[in-house]
Amino acid sequence: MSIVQVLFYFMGLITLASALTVAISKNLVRSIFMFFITLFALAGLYVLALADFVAVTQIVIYVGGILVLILFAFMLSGKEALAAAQLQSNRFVSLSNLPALLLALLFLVVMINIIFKADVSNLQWIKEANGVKNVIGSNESMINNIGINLMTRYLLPFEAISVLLMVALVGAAHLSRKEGTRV
Amino acid sequence: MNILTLLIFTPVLFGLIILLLPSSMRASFKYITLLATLLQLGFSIWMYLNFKTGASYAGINHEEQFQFVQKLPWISLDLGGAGKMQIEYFVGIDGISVTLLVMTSLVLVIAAIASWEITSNLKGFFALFLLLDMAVVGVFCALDFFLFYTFYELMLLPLYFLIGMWGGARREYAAIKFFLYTLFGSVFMLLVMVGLYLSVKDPITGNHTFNMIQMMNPKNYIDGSVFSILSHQTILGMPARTVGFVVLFIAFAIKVPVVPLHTWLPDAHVEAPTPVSIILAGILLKIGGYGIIRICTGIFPDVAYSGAYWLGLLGVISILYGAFNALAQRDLKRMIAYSSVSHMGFVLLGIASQTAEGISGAVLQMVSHGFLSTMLFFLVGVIYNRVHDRDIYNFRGLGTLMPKYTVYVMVAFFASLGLPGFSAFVAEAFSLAGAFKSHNVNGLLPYWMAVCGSVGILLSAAYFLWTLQRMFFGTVSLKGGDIWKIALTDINWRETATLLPLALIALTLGVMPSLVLGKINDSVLALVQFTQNVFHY
Amino acid sequence: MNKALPYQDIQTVCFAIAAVVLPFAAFVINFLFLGKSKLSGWVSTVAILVSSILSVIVFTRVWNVQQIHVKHLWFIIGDNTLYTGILLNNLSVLMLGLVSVIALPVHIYSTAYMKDDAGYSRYFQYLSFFCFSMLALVVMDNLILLYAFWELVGFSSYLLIGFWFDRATAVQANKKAFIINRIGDIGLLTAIIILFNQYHTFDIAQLFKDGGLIASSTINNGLWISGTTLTPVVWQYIACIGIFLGVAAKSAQFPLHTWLPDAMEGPTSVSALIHAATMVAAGVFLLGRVYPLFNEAELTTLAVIGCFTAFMAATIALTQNDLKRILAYSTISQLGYMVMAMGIGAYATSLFHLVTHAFFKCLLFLSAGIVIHQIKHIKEDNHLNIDPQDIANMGGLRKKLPLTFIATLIGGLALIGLPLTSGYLSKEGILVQAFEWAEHKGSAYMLLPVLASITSWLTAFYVARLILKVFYGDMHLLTLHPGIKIHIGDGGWRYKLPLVLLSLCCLFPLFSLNPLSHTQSWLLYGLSSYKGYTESIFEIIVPVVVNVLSLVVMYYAYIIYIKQSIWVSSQTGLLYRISFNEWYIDRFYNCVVVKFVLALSDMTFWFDRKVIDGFVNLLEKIGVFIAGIASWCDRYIVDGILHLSAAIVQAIGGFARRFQNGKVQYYLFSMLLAVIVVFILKILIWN
Amino acid sequence: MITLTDFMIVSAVLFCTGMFVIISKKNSIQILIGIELMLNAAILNLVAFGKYDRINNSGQMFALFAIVLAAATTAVALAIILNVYKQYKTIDPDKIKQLKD
Amino acid sequence: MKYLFPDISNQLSNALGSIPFFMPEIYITVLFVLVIVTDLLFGKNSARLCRTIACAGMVVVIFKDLQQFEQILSGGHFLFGSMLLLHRTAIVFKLIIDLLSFILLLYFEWDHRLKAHKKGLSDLYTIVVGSVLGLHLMIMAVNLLSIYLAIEFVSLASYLLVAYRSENAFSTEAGLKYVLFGAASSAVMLYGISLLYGFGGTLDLFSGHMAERLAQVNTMSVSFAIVLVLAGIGFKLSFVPAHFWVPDVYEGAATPVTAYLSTLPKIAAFALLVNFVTPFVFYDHWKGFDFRLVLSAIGILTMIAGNFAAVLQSNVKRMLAYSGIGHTGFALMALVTFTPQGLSALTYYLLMYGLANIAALALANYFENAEGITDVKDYKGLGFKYPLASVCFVVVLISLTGLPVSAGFTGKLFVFSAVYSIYQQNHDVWLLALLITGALTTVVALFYYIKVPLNLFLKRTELIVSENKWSYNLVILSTMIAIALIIFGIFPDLLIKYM
Repeated sequence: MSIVQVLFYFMGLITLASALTVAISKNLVRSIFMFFITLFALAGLYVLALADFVAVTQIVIYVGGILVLILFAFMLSGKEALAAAQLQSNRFVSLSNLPALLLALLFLVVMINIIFKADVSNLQWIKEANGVKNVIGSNESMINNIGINLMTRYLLPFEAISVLLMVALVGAAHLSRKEGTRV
Repeated sequence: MNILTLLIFTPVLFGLIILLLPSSMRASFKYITLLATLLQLGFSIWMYLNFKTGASYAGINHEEQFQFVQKLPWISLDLGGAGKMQIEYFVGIDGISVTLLVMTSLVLVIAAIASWEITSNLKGFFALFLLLDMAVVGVFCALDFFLFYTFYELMLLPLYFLIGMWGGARREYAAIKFFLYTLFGSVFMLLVMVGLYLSVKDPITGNHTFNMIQMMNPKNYIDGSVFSILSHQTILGMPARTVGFVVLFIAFAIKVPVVPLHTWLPDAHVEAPTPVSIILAGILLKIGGYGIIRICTGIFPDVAYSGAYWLGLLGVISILYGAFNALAQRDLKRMIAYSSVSHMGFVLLGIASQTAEGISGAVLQMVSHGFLSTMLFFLVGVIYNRVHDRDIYNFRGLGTLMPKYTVYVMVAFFASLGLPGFSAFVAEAFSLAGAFKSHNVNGLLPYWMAVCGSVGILLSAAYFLWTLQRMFFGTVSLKGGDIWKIALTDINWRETATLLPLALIALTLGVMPSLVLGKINDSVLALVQFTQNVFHY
Repeated sequence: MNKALPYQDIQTVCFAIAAVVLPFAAFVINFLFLGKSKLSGWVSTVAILVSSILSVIVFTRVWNVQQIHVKHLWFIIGDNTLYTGILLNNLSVLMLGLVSVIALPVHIYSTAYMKDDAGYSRYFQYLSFFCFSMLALVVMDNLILLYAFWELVGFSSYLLIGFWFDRATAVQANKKAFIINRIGDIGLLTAIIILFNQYHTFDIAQLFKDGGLIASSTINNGLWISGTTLTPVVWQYIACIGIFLGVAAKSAQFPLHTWLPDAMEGPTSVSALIHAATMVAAGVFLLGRVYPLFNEAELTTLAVIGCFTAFMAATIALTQNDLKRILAYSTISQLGYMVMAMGIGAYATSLFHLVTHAFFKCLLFLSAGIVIHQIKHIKEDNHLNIDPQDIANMGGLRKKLPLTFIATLIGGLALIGLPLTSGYLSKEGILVQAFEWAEHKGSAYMLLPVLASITSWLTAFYVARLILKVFYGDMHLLTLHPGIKIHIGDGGWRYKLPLVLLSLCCLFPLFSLNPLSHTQSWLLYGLSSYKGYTESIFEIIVPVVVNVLSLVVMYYAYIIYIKQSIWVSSQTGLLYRISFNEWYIDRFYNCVVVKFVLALSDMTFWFDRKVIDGFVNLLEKIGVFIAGIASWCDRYIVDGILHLSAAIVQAIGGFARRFQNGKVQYYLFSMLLAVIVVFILKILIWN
Repeated sequence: MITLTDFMIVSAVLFCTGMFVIISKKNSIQILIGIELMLNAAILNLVAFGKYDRINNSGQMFALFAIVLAAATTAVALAIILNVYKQYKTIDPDKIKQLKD
Repeated sequence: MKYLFPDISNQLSNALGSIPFFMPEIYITVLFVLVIVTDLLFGKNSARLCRTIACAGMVVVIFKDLQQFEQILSGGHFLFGSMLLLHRTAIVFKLIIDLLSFILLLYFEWDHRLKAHKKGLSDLYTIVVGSVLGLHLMIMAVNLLSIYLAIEFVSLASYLLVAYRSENAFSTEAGLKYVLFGAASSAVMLYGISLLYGFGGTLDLFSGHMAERLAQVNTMSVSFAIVLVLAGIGFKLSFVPAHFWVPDVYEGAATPVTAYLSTLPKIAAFALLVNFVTPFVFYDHWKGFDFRLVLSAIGILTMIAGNFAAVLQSNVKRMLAYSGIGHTGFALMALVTFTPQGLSALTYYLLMYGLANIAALALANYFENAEGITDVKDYKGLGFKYPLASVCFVVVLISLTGLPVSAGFTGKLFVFSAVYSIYQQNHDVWLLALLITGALTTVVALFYYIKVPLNLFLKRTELIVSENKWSYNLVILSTMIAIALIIFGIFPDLLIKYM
């Protein structure tokens, strides 16, 4: 078992454990914090999957952007929301959660099943990729590659998403601003 | 300008005029409508007089034998791999349609006169009336299935509003019931129509076509298509052609109406205003019968042949069941509505026999019932307009109060119950004769059906006479007392002008059935020939 | 189709057509122009007068001379061509003459009888229409037209029975009459359709002539074969049954006779014409038209039914008190005779009896009409609350109404069948042939003529009773209501003339020069092959026995009703001479016969009322009941299915809507669950 | 060597956890977090497979786009949640059900 | 890193070469920028100006769309490295979208409630114009990335539109439900996409590798992935079981927004679905996931659920929402033929549905404006007060029901005949079931559509004289649509020959 593997299992464990804590935590603040941990652990996993740029983006956007946004929203919604959040059932298995739990387990069973059925390591295309060395090496940096692709092959999505973000910006601003005033 | 096209679209033209006129001129609407219907009557009479008879004008399954034909391309779409969609504006008439057309035009005139009683929202009423007019006339002329279907469906909506807006107390229920019932039939008819269209190819152009005449020729069916005679396809385990026939039959049977698809009829009739009742009973029901002859037996002669027994059975059941129900009614209009069910049963029985006598009888019965039911409903309208009541038990001794009215009632009743001298007698007698004969000619119907059918004649005597006895004879005794007595005046000139022609026509047709039979005979013979020959292909 | 007929024949045909159409013309004129005018009576009368003259001319030209058949294309249906035409042969011209000749006095009589009625014109419209239908009925050459007029006759009868339509009983009666007639019509129609199916034609001449289609068809191995058409033989029976139903309804045969007594609700003159002389005879006429259709067994059945009807009706007539009802039952009884005669093969005699009966029964009714009319006068003058038709109220009228009395007497005697009357000729003919027939067929069949003879005696009894009660003795009304004023008389010439005319026609000279031998009547020789059986002893015995016993019975009636005592009667001769036995016979008469007959009469009447009428009512009830069920089915089952489907739609809609509880998480849960469950199910089904 | 299967199992568990969260939690923000968990599960998959797609870099590119889109969606969602809070004074979706059949 | 350099010029020239085929979208982008700039410059009072610019711009875009017909005479074009596929059907879809969005842009302002929105409508136009770009992308997307991006694009815009009236509780609630449901669906879909990518190794659906490689993987796994993707698409199409959000959201959103939601994203999503299934259906060795079966089953369920549930509704918008679900099911029927004929029937049907539905909602809006009513029971007797609008409503509903002579009927006819001709070839019982369900639900549809004319004309009530806030614009718009529906009903070949 290489160090990479150990790291992977460690990260994976942290990810899942924190995610589960998010799921069972009755405290909203705690669950947001645990979510924070999950995201970091995931970033670590991305690194292990040799996607360093993605990992960085994950941290910058998610941790820096989304999480802060969530916290702000949480703050803005005031004490009542906090109080209401405290009230919800603490137990992982409770009657009201039971259907959700069963559904999640059902999905899990099916998904594990299909993952093994698919036998992903022996997929045709992965073999081909291995054959033509179309595999990212562990010491390669993908940043340049991503940059070039973003400007050539993925030019359209790149441009489109800018419009999308603009729309989101306009819309979100519209929704959040007070009536009759401009941002 | 083709005369049929003129006939079909004249009312729409007048309808548009009515729509465009300001409401302040509402008093003129009824005259405009009457003018439109009279014009139509003129056209149809002209056609009747110029209609050529003879074996070479038989029609049915020969396109060139139809008369007053107009054929224009209408919708023609290139569908790529699936060939071209060929929908034509194709109208024409043969012997079977011409008599029904004349009947229809006349009934429409009567209905227009009966519309005098309408007082509210005249513009809407007459516009819808004329739209309906176009649709019903169109149905009898259309030879393209798509066109037929269009007209067929187009009838629904005006009727819905006519019943629903100007009807009686439970008009909403009646209107919706009518609408849903008939739509139920026609939606599935649409499926079969599409199936037929995809199964048939025009031999000349090679396109799929909606042409009904070409659908009648087994050679035009593509091998292996759903409705091909030779390929014996199945739908859900049943022979496809049988399914097609049954679906179409149900659609038309709802219109006829055949028991047990009839319950819309009493409700619709009872709630409808008089002119609409007249159109319903006088024309709409005939469209069902016409559809069964032209489309069900025309396009699926083989199934009509093998399923004749069940058709006949349904006919007999309708005759008896309708009659018994009529016997049980208290509402005069309802009783007449059920009597329609019973009388239209003869039509089905006659058609099922697939003998010349039976089919001629059926067509004659349709024409005759067209006039007689119009008369009956008009008569009910007369009394209803005066006192707003129709309960048989609430009247007695009307014969003393309204002698002329009573005379017309008696004429209508006795004509309906098949008194010789009136048209219904010849029609019913030959429907039954055809039904009886069919066992020897083609072995389709057992003898007992005809015998049971004749019991229906007896029952019709029972309920009509009972009504006469209860309502018209005896000493005067009215529920509404003296107020009614004053209100119940004898019929006026307008009503007489309506009733007299109807009575005379019923009489004329009874004495000279050749007026109808002479025109239809070639077509009927051709149809019989056609259904007999279907297995020789 | 009209081959070149000789001019003479064309003229004859034209006369016949004119004879038929004239009453119709009168009807039309009355209907359109003479709404309320008293002129209408005369228009009709003149029409029927001319018509009867023409009929007689036609009669003389055709009778025993030739058969004329002309036809004209009516319409084509399918491969069949229908003709309308008239067939003049002995039978039809006889009927033509009879109907118009009988109708004439009735018309004249009616102008007086109905003169005060509000519906005077309407009455003559109906009457003319009836004459037209009836005349047309007898001359038509094809079954479908025959049927048409057959129904029209019934229809006009319906109109006339319900002439006073504001009377509930009249309306009830006419409805009953029409519906029972309809039953017969349906039978007839079915029969016609069967015949059409079998022979592909409606033409009477083709069907029923000697060596015609009927004659050339055979029954073999349970199949009825004619030409290429094979039909199970049962349909031949059904055709016969259908025709019999038609006959039974129209001619009031058991079990469809109950409408006739009720039909007396119509004006008496109508009863005279329609319900005694003409229309009810149409059934017998029809039998005559289609005679070749029946085979031996069917004829025998016919005879049995006829005989039974005759007997039953006679017993009922014994005890009736309503003047017109007695006559009505007697009509039924006589019609029974005719049908029986048809059944036993006495075709000609049957028709002979039809003719004679028409005259004397018409006469009787007209006389009864006068009587009733006069009693009504008394009633109205004195404001009494009595039934003017009840013979219990009458009595001693012979002095007040002498002509009526004589006419009634003649008619009555003819009805009984005493010598010198026309009735004797025809009735004895039937009885004699019945005996001969029975002898020929075997002893068991003897019951039939015996019963017929008994009926004859019963007839004698009730006729005697009627005449005695009405015309003899004292006026019961006077004893009941002393002090009433009575101013009555025979009436004007319009009453008298018809009576005289008809009375003359009821005597023997019109039919046979020999008043005692029915075999010599010219009528019989004109009608078909009267073969007769071997000259037998019955020719002599039967008339003698029957008539003598009839006289005895009449005398007995006299004793009962005039002397009011049987004890008295025993002293006056005949029975007294054989003293001991006399007592025994008396007692026998009294205890057994009279009681038995009375009981029988009561029973049959009860049977008639309760069972047959009850049966008819029951049928009506059943009809109404079925109607109720049908209506119920309609409302709850057929419509119920509709409502059920609406409910199903709502249920499904409700189910689909249940998920819409507004909770977004629930939506998500539902969606995801649906996805996964369907996926799992699909996997499971796959493997 | 970390196999792809390992990545996928982690992602599957993460996905199911997210699913559990979105269905069971009574707070809109937590639901949003659940959705992010699901998205991240998918991104993990993409990234893991992206290793074998060096030239096109599809997996990683997709992951980047997905992250950005998630951010945009979250922003919009939070704006809406804040509005809801203003109107209803709660962010429990179960309590916000004026619109229903 | 070096290995990409030789490719750059190729890629760039590819991207540049795609631009001529991308003109409508570029115009939309420019339009978007114009509108947003106007919005920013003129503030919240700029709504009218924004609207004018947007409408004028849409006209130009439509012209640009039309010009594209000439560009694809030789067949379809892949744009931007197979991100998009431009072909005939796509152009038709784009035209439909642009036409409908033009109508909608006109229409937004006519809703009194939306107009009264304090924050102004200029942002709304910005969002709508932006979303049209998303819709265009959606129609042409043939790459999993572009598909996902386009769907998110449109969804995002839709969330904003639904929640637009932030001061209104219903609107916000609808927005919340929509965004939560939508985001979850898209997460599910993304997971499905990630699996597809994992199993197929490419994002490009039309590269030829995708179907080929997926066919070699365990069918169960692939099916699972496809099911998840379909769930995401289903959210946009609102078919069963991803339809639960529809009634609530439609009811809560402003009526013109409902009109937007019920037409544009749905129509574009159909184009997307077509693009998504095409590589699989036309790959000869495709096995495992039977698209026809699944989509047929979904179609049947959708028709039943939508139409039957609508029967019980009395809120007009809710009713139309359910009926919209039913129409989705019906359109799916055309889709499962997988033939050009079916496709043209689909486009025709969708256009007619779109027009009719917009008109229906516009009329509902009209009554809402005039009388402040949303419940069909309150329509009682209004037919005599507002005759023209009521008659139009009837015509539009006829078209939605599919009765002659209306465009809805011809649409239905085309769909039926397309399905039938396939049925005739393969006797697939599912197709038959679809046909029967389609016919049956038409009758059911009448059950609820008829409530409107029933209340308008048949029920009588004493007319309460109230102040009429007539919106002539709405009536004119819906009258024009109604007339168009009838004309296309009588002469459908005016239109369908282009489809």
